[in-house]
Amino acid sequence: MSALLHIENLSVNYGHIQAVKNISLELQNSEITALVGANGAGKSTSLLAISGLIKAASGTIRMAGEDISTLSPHQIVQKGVVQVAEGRAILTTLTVQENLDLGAYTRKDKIQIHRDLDYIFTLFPVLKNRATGLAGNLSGGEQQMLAIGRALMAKPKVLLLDEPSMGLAPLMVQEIFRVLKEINQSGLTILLVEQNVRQALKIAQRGYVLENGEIVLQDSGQNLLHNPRVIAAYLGA
Amino acid sequence: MLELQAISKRFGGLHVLQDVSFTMPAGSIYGLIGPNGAGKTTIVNLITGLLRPSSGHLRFNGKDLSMVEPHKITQLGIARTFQNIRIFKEMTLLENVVVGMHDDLNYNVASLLLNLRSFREAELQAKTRAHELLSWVRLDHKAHMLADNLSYGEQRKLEFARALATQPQLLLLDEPVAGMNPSEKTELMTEINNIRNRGFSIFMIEHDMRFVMELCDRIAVLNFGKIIAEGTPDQVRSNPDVIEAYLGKEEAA
Amino acid sequence: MFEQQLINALTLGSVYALFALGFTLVFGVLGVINLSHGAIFMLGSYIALLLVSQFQLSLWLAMAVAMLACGALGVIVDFLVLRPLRRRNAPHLSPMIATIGVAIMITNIAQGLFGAENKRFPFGTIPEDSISIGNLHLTAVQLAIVLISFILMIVLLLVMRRTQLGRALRAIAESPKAAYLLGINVEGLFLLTSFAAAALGAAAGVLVGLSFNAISPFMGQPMLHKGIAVIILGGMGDIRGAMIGGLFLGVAEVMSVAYLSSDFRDAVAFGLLFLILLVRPSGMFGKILERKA
Amino acid sequence: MLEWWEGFWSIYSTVIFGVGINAMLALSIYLTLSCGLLSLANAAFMGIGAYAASMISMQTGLSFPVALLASACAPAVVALVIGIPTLRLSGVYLAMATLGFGEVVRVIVLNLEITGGPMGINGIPTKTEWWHIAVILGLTIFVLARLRRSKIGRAFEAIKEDEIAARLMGVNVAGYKLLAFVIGAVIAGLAGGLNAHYTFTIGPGNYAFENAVDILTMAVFGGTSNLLGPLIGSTTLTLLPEVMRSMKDFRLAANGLILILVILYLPKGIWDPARLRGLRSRFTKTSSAKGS
Amino acid sequence: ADIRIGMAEALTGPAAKYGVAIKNGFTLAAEGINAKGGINGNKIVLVIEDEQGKKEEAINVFKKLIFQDKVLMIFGPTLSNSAFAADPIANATKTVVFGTSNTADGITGMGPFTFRNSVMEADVLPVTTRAAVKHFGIKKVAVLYGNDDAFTKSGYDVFKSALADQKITVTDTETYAKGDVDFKAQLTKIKASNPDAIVCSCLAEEAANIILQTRSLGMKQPFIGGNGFNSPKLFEIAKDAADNTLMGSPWSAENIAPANKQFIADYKAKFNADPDQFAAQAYDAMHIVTEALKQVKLSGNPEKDRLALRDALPAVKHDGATGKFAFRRAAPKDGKEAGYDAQQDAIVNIAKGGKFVLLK
Ligand SMILES: Nc1ncnc2c1ncn2[C@@H]1O[C@H](COP(=O)(O)OP(=O)(O)OP(=O)(O)O)[C@@H](O)[C@H]1O
Ligand SMILES: Nc1ncnc2c1ncn2[C@@H]1O[C@H](COP(=O)(O)OP(=O)(O)OP(=O)(O)O)[C@@H](O)[C@H]1O
Ligand SMILES: [Mg+2]
Ligand SMILES: [Mg+2]
Repeated sequence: MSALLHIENLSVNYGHIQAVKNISLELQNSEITALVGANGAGKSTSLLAISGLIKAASGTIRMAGEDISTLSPHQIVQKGVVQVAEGRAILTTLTVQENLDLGAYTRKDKIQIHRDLDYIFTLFPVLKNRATGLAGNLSGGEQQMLAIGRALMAKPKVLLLDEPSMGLAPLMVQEIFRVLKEINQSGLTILLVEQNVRQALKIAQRGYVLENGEIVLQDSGQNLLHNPRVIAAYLGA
Repeated sequence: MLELQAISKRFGGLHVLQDVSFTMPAGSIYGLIGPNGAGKTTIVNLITGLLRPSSGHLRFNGKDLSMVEPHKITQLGIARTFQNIRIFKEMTLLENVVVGMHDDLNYNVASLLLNLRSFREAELQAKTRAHELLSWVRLDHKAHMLADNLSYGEQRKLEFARALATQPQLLLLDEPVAGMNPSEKTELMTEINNIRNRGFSIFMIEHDMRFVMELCDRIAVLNFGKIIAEGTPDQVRSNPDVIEAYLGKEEAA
Repeated sequence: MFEQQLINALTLGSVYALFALGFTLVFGVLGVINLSHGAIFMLGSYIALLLVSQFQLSLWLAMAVAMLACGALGVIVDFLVLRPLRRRNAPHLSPMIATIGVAIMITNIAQGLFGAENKRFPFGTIPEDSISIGNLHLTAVQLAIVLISFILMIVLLLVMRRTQLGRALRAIAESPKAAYLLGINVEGLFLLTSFAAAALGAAAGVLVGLSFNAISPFMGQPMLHKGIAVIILGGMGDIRGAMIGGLFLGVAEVMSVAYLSSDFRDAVAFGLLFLILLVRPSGMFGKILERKA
Repeated sequence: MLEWWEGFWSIYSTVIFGVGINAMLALSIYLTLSCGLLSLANAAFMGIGAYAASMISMQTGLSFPVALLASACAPAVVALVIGIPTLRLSGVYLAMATLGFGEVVRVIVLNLEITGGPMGINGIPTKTEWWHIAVILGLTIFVLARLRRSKIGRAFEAIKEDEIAARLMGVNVAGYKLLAFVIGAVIAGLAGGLNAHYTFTIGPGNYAFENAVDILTMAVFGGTSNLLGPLIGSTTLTLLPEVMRSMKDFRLAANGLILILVILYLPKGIWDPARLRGLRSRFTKTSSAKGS
Repeated sequence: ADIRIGMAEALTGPAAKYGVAIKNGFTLAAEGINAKGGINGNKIVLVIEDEQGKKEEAINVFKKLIFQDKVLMIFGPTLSNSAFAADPIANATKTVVFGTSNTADGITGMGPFTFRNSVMEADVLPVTTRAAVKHFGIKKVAVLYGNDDAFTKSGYDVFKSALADQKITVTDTETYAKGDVDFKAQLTKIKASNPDAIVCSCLAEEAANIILQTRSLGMKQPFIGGNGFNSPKLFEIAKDAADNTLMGSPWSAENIAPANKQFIADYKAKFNADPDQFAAQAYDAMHIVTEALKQVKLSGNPEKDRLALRDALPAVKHDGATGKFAFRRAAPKDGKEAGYDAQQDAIVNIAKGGKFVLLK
């Protein structure tokens, strides 16, 4: 196994606030990596920097050995690094179907795209029912499903997920985690930012803990789940 | 204190709510749960006057809300937070909270223009109280930052403080702990309990079952726009319909 | 008389629509009310005029060159003015004000180069006679404008509705950030849009210059007023809306002359616009997201 | 020195009057902008004020203060009437509706006998003194500054940021929007009344589309995040053509270029407190090593 | 010493097409006069300012010219609307203001320092309509004019009363606005009213378009126009579609008086373009002022010299490019002393084969 996505000494600033300080992460091929931390720790900032939406102050990001830190966001997506961003970034004035179609924007394989669409619809039947409706009229949870579905349509090599279970009903949360595990087993590499720390660490092979923009712990998912510091801070006694 | 009577709501051909009725007693924490798209947020939108019911009645302390404008509803003592955060991003945290006190700032135009004492005192008082509210949600150290610079979870907390600033009798929370980690949830739980003990009533939508079950006095379960169960947390938790439609085996266990 | 007025309305409306197509494209994708569109429209007209009268180019070739040249100018404006503003997260009115600056510059330079008075294409550039059916009259250019604007509208509409490119453009329109996350080359498409819009503006300029014989540095200004009315009437950035809005304005103006009084032509047109907005606050085709929270 | 001043004043007094008038206009649109309303009716309101005041001065024996009062009240009444239906519109749709309103006003004035049609009203007595403008502008600034610091100013800002959230904070959104619109109309109307009484003549073309856009440009150019912006913007843009007069043929092109450059490098306008704050904090950070 | 004369015209903006022609007329005249030794040995220096066709600008420019440049007098401004704003300044400072293109009613009512050699429509249009009735045997006409412009509107007012005086029926009256390019709706309505001719108070470029569009609607009626038609532009744009158009004006390219031939030849040589009436009137105006200045002994004190010029001007008689010219005292308005209008005879022309020829 080798690291597919390699982040080294990444720092990000907002003005003179340093939100992410010199962090290094490795995403092993076909693994789920969890990134956990309190509100404001810098998780979302890190993900945005990986996707190129925020310019990093320093550090390198390598995808399969290739430096992608200077690429523009759409090129990073073309390299197979796709993100489900915080706040969902649903296109509210487009229909559900159009949102999903755009998920496959970088792909050309029409037939496979069609098959993937069917797969998304079996995963989230609501989306099929509402396919021609405006995405903005979906409920919060439905939008979250659309966001995940849309990212999967891109057939990513690395999927960055920013709190995918947010706003989802318990059954749906279980479903999402099941799906993540499933697609991971089919070879997708995932970086998972989650507040649902317990669930996240359960399915993650490895995990990082971010505090105040710095990585303070890194270990296998199982070990972190039993780490007293993690239990105290993130799992609730 | 809050009473929904046979409320229905349609969007075009979509029946989002059908004959929803329940009564929420004063001083309680009342939970509303249900699958995604069940119509929970729609109910909050109806209560706060952003939407009008297609049929049915809404009463707050006996007063019919169906024709009351949103800002008057707030003045009657109902405040809310939003599922998709809506803070005033270009204002400081402090200003965000003071906006919530809009209706309580009673000074006239003359005292405003002439900077009379009544004006200065009212403003000062409001700011002091705003600081206090921010400290409840542990954001007072950022009081003078622009709200846009907060992280997601921090924004939720700010929204919470801002809602409290309107001095509501009834606080409607739409997924208050989404995006918070377990220990933060625990913190907020204590906070909400404190608030209830100060005499507020709370109506909340939440998907986090530990949170809902521990806090709520009563819970209603909405599925496809209909109430399928109502009762104490224990009653709801063991209701097979609820397990089937919403909880799944794992959460129920 | 009614039939003739209907033809008048249709041709005038098509002129408005033609102008509005490029205008609404920029508005729809970049979210900018590009107030230099009128100046580009004017420039297109002059470039074609120059090529036809000085270099004896054929009209269609001249038109193509004018479209390319204006398209390039559109790209330059986007690159030098609008893009830096996007980068700097400028408030939404700043790009509009900047395009006023662009318009002032282009208009002034045009006046310096071409003089202030009206010019026309040389006689015989196009057939001057009108096509007459019984008592009804229509000139060839007018017919061309009607056809071209309909064809362009349909082409644009198909692109926007049916193709991945169109969806991508609409995605950008709503949220560049989301579009980036989908792997869309946002900056590239911004440039493409600016190019296409300016080229369309130039085409409109050439046709309008041909049909009304009034090419002047200031010809863009009145058109701009009407163009703004049209795109708002139709609904932000909506291609169909630009067409229908244009036709509507044409009909409103012509019919108010025909059956009320020409004194109140503009008042009727804008008054109607006012009323329509009161009934449909986002224009005729504007989407309304009902969901509030 | 005194002589120099007299010479200067006799050449430039109108320019200086213009600075004051434009400052009021920029403030009037700033007010509606600060409430999230992109209203372009200010030119029309200015016109209504100008016509009302001039007609009183020309056709009745009433004094200047009465004329000015009329220039404030007439637009206010009109704003009240059209504001109630139009202010439901948002963004550019409101801009368009208000432009449409302006156009209707222009055409009506153009076709009425009492307003002099396209000739407008000529020979209006000069009554405006520099201190009239100074006092009224000062008063405007004072009132707007006070409003900003109060719950009204906060309500405006909240409405601008998120109307729905503001409503649910107990803010009477429709009411406050109307308030901003009407006060804006009063300020613009007063500017019109004052302006008419030193330019001898007014006509329907003076309050049309271009003027509405000019007013907006002044405010945005200066910056709309606080009161100082519109003042700086209107002053710069009024003086710019005078300063550039020697450039002759390229004066307007140069104006355009300056407009672009300023917006490019200062996208939030010349006066942008956030940027200034940023500069200052960077300065203090580098000068004192502690910080953060 | 140099004689500094101010010129405030619209050199940019939509009115620039007139302003630039006017400027050309002045510079041509001034150069000619200077080349012949100036006025009593003094050279004319034109101080040229752009008033953009805006009233505020006109006021600012007037003040600058009067107080800073201390000019002897001012030519301008281009548009009547600007004149209403700026001329009071000149009168208040006792400076001669001389309009060459302001035709609106009431301009000279602004004070005794206001002069113009632009002939008022009231003197020209009745002559034209009378000639039209005789020439074409017209009984009923339709009228079209620009209603948001002081020049075209006041032209219309004069036409209206002339038509009423001469008992000509008006079948339809239509208007358009500045910047309009499509007149078909109005013309279709006019067509339905079936007039014998179309009376048009418009500027040349609009007029040309109107004529072309009239023809494209299959209408053959002749046009009757005012001063505004008097421009080579009319034929550049409309060519012989404009044939049979009647136009009255004091200036005609066909006028073979030597002064006019000289003017036209010089203008063509210098600017490589045909002159129009605006240039001709400016050209004449400069000569009129020159005649007056020849009678004045300049002291170098601007106040004194301005008064002297104002006293010398009314007596000037001139025979120039626009024919015989004299000043006529305007009737005082509201008891205020008024200035001087032009006293000139109108020549009626008819368009034939793409140019105006004298109507016999
Ligand atoms: N645009 C911004 N400008 C300035 N500071 C910002 C900005 N966005 C985020 N921050 C700050 O950067 C820090 C990290 O924010 P980030 O959004 O990455 O946190 P997070 O770990 O995702 O938190 P959460 O779990 O609440 O989403 C926070 O302190 C936040 O206040
Ligand atoms: N304006 C609207 N037009 C059409 N459909 C709507 C509209 N608003 C809501 N809906 C639909 O009504 C249903 C209920 O929505 P609502 O937001 O109340 O769900 P919810 O229970 O809050 O779900 P979640 O837990 O996901 O937030 C959803 O299916 C949603 O798509
Ligand atoms: Mg986050
Ligand atoms: Mg919801």
